[in-house]
Amino acid sequence: MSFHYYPGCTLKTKAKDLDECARKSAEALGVPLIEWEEWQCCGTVYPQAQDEIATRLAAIRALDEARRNGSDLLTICSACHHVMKRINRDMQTNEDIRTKANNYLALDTPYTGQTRVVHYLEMLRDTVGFDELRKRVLYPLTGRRIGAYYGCMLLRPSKEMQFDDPENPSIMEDFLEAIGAEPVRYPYRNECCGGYVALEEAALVGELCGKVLDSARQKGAEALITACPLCRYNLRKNGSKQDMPVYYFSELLAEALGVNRTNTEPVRLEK
Amino acid sequence: MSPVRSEPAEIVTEMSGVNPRKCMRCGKCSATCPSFSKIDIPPHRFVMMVENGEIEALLSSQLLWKCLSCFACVERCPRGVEPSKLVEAVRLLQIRGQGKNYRTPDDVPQFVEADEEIPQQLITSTLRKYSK
Amino acid sequence: MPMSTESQVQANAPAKAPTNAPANAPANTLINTPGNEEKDGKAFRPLIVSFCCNWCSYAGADLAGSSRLTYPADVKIIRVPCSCRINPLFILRAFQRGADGVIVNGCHPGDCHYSTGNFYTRRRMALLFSMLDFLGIEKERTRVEWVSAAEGARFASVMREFVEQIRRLGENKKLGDIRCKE
Amino acid sequence: MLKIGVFVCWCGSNIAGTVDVKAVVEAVKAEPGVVFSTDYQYMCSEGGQSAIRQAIKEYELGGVVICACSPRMHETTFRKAAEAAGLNPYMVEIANIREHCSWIHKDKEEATEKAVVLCRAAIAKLNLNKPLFPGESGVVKRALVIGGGIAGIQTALDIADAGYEVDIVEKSPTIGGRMAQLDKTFPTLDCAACILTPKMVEAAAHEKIRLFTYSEVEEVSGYVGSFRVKIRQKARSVNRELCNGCGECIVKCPSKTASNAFDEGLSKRSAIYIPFAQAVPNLPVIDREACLRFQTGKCGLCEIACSAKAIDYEQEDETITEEYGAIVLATGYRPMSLDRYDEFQYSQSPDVLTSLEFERILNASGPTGGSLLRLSNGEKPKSIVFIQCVGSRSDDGCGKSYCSKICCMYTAKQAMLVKDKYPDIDVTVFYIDVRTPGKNFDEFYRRAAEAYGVRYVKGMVGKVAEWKGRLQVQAVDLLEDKQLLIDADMVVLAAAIEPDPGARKIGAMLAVNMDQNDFFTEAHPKLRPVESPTAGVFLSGMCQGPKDIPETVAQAGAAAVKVLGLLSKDKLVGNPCVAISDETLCNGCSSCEALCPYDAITFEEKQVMVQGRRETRRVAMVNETMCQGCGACTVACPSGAMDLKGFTNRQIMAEVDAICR
Repeated sequence: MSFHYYPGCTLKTKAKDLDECARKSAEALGVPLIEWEEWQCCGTVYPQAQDEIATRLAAIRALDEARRNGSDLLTICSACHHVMKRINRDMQTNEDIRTKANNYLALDTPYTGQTRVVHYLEMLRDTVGFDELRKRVLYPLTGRRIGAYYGCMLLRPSKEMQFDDPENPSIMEDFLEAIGAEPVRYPYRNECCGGYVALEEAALVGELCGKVLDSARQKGAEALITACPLCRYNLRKNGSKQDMPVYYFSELLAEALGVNRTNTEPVRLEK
Repeated sequence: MSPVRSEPAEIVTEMSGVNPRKCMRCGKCSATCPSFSKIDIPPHRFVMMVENGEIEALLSSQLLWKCLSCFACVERCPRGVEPSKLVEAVRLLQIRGQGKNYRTPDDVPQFVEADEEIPQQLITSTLRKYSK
Repeated sequence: MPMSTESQVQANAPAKAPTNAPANAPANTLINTPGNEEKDGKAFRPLIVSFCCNWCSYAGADLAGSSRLTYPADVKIIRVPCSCRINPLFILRAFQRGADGVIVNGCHPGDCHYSTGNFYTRRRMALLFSMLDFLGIEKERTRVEWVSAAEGARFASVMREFVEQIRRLGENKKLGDIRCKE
Repeated sequence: MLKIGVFVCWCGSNIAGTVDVKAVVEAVKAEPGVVFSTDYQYMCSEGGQSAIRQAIKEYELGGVVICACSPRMHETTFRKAAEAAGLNPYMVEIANIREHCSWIHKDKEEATEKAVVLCRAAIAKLNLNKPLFPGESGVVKRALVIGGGIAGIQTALDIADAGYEVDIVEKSPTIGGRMAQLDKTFPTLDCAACILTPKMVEAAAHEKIRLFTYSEVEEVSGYVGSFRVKIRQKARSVNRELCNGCGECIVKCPSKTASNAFDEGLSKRSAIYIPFAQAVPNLPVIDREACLRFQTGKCGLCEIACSAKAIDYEQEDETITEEYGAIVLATGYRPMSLDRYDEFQYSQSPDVLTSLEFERILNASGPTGGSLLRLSNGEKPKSIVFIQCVGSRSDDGCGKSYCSKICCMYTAKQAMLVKDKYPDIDVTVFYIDVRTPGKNFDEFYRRAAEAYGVRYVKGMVGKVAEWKGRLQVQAVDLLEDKQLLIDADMVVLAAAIEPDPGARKIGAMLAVNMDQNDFFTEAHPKLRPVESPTAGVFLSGMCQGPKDIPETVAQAGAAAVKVLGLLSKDKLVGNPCVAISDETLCNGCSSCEALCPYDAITFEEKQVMVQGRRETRRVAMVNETMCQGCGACTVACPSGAMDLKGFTNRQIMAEVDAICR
């Protein structure tokens, strides 16, 4: 089964690691990712107002393209996933938005939310299977105590995202276990890093990230993983004092599968 | 939309699709809000003020620019009120006005110069949230 | 409401959008509503027969009353012990005698006072409604709704909505038997 | 032609305010059969009823139409009035011009017009009415109570004290229910066990009461006055005749890791166990899931330990069938699962507890022996936070829409108990509203705040997080518009209550409806609060709605009174509105027999006169005691032979015609 791969803006620039590791790993796992040449930025934030139509269109184009190819849309970036999933749901359930968006796009067949939006982690869990993944791991991250940082976008609002338990998620922990690491659960893993307010309120973001990092450290994490470039930026920027490296989950996946470097020796990611 | 201009409070509830009357004043949104220390009007009061039609006062609220859209209030509200949608609607009401953008593309260079590690996502979301 | 979902789904399915339609055109605008024109200076008032089972919907209607929840006076209620007492012939008779809409109300599936009565109703009415088109009568003139004894508000809103639906459809001219007219 | 009288009620201004009653009286005078029509201020009053009686005699009426409130309200009243004047009570028809007309319409002209139509429909139907004569059936002088909590125990005791036999079916191994788990009770701080256990013992010792513990109702058939109930007594693996309750088996049992439900899973118990010290009956039970003997075949220590030779691994479930005249549902409640409220870290921190779990911690027989300790580290807490309304008053898709009613009071109680024993512990209660309607309730809550120094903060908690070995509670103070961060050692969540999930199956067996929250519905929310819509089935306790112990006990008594009223009768008058088959039309197809939910229809070979010729035919026969009058068969009958008395095809058609005139 192939996926219609939607990388999103940041994965092609500042978050190349997230993208490359994810692709190489997918290849190693035998999951073909087909990237649409003409994808556009999803808009990074979900337009919550019902009368915002134009800001939804880029996402709908990508969703429609996936439908044409008859495949599921695969996302990695938390923000992209959030936007795609919710706009897709709007197209399924909000008649007003659906009608207006379709009127505007004038597609051959109106788009009514037929595409399934799948996050890379969901693909690992449901298509590959964590048990299968465990078997494919060549360089398990044995002994590494790693905390998963979910942030907001993947989980909330849970009624729409349907990703995991919004208050006690486990998919990333299960993933960490599958690649041999020791997952560290800590209570602030689903609290906000400060997001886009980083430019306005550096102090607030520092405070919020500090709490996340401190909470993870208290529970014994030596590193964090995340799926969101913005979360990672915020955590890294405010985490230098904390001595807590923050990786993309795909980096660790690639490491475990042995596809991140040309040589086959596992490389300890530097702290 | 009808040609007759509705009351601002009506516009806000229509845009957001939120019924502020469902609020039972438990304050869980304010209890959970990560930006609480930086805002003048806490989310529960914001919802009440929409219900009371006090939109004018909300247009100048700091909450419009400090809300993180983290959806913690949406997720945890026991009444399904979705306060963040009301905040977004009022924010749009403000920035849709001429010359009311909080940030513009002209601000971008200064951000990028300050820190070249800034991910695209951050700039795009800032502009999406703060300008029209 | 298994009965009505089918027709609702159809109504909600986005028609192929005309490409020149303005982006802000209201969705699903109803064009040509024949019943809406005023007759003799008076707006069309439909005649609606509402069958209610004694245990749930009739009690629900009572609760709507004691809660003072209004719905149009066009609705006239007939009490039956169970919705499964409603012979499809009663419904046809009503249309024949000039009713513009007939609504059948029963307990929620699984909550029937007689355990299984409303399941029979559901099947019987599905058959009847599928035949109505054949008889030349819009099947939107009929409906099955489940209203419990605790759902006074729901009873009133279902009635309001149904009356509105029949108002839009206009007068039932198809099956009205002229011999039945005074 | 039937002579009909029409009586239009004003109901004070309830009807007369919106309906022109005089106009209705005039409008129906020309209807077929109407010989008399009048109006009256309150038809249901003695004056109104006597007016009906008088008119029946004076005008030799054969039937009356009362235009008044819902027949669910006063049909019986008017039928009795008519009967007193010598009329068959089923010659009364009600036109509901209050609930279905005057109360929902505002325009007087419109409402009057509708009232006339409704009245006409009733007249049209009445013209086709036939006098009906209900059958009679006997009453089995024994009641069944399903559920052995305080509600079930009290109902059973009240019935038994009046001299009737009662059986209690309880699914767990002991009676006592939730109340047995409690430490103290509000607002008096009585010890729950001290007031409950005497009642448990009394029930067990009562000569009129039989206990079926560790038992479940499996099947119910029959009807009011004679229900047949199949009860499955699950195998305890302990012979109840031989066991002397010494407890030696429990001491010797090597499997001690099963979750102890009595302690809400906070402690472990052995595979063979007695739920708690005062359990009734004081009889152990083997949990076969946990027992090594049953799981591996290799044990038998309890058998060796038992000097009474009471252990019986071969014991099997037993099924008993018993007859009852009345059934009381007392199936109780449980706290709802808080899986969906993990912002409070309930499933992630051992120091976050539900109130019922906390009750066990406070209890001397609980997992900590009554010492207030943190389950994470066994230390004494310095600060405890209570959060009210967790899952109650919700509209978020995972909680309950209702107020659970008891939480405000038990939270005040628990806060007070903590402060009473350990004044140095900081106790904070987060509330949205404090709801204390009840005798001495608000005083109790104020005492917690004033005399004991419990800190009440109006506002909700947004997040609880483990922080440096303690719990950080992030909350809001709504009166100060402040966000608070409180370091706590324990957090207690007042979880919403919900009806016991087993109630659904039992409700379905008895055709008792549940509301959208799975509470059983009453026959009337105000006037028949302890009767279910099914005749002969009554409601007691939490299964009907949230209530505290005094209310439960009061309702239990009320349910018992209703049962006694039923059991004291020798004969029950049935419902004459039952199906009837016209044997000359019946073609013997059996369509009706197949769908009758009560097996009330049978077929017989019978000599039938058809067009003057005698023929033997297979025809449907209706058992009038078993038929409940739903009418499903009437529609299924292809030849139109089946009809329903009181709601005949012609009567309903006449109503349709009258409305569509």
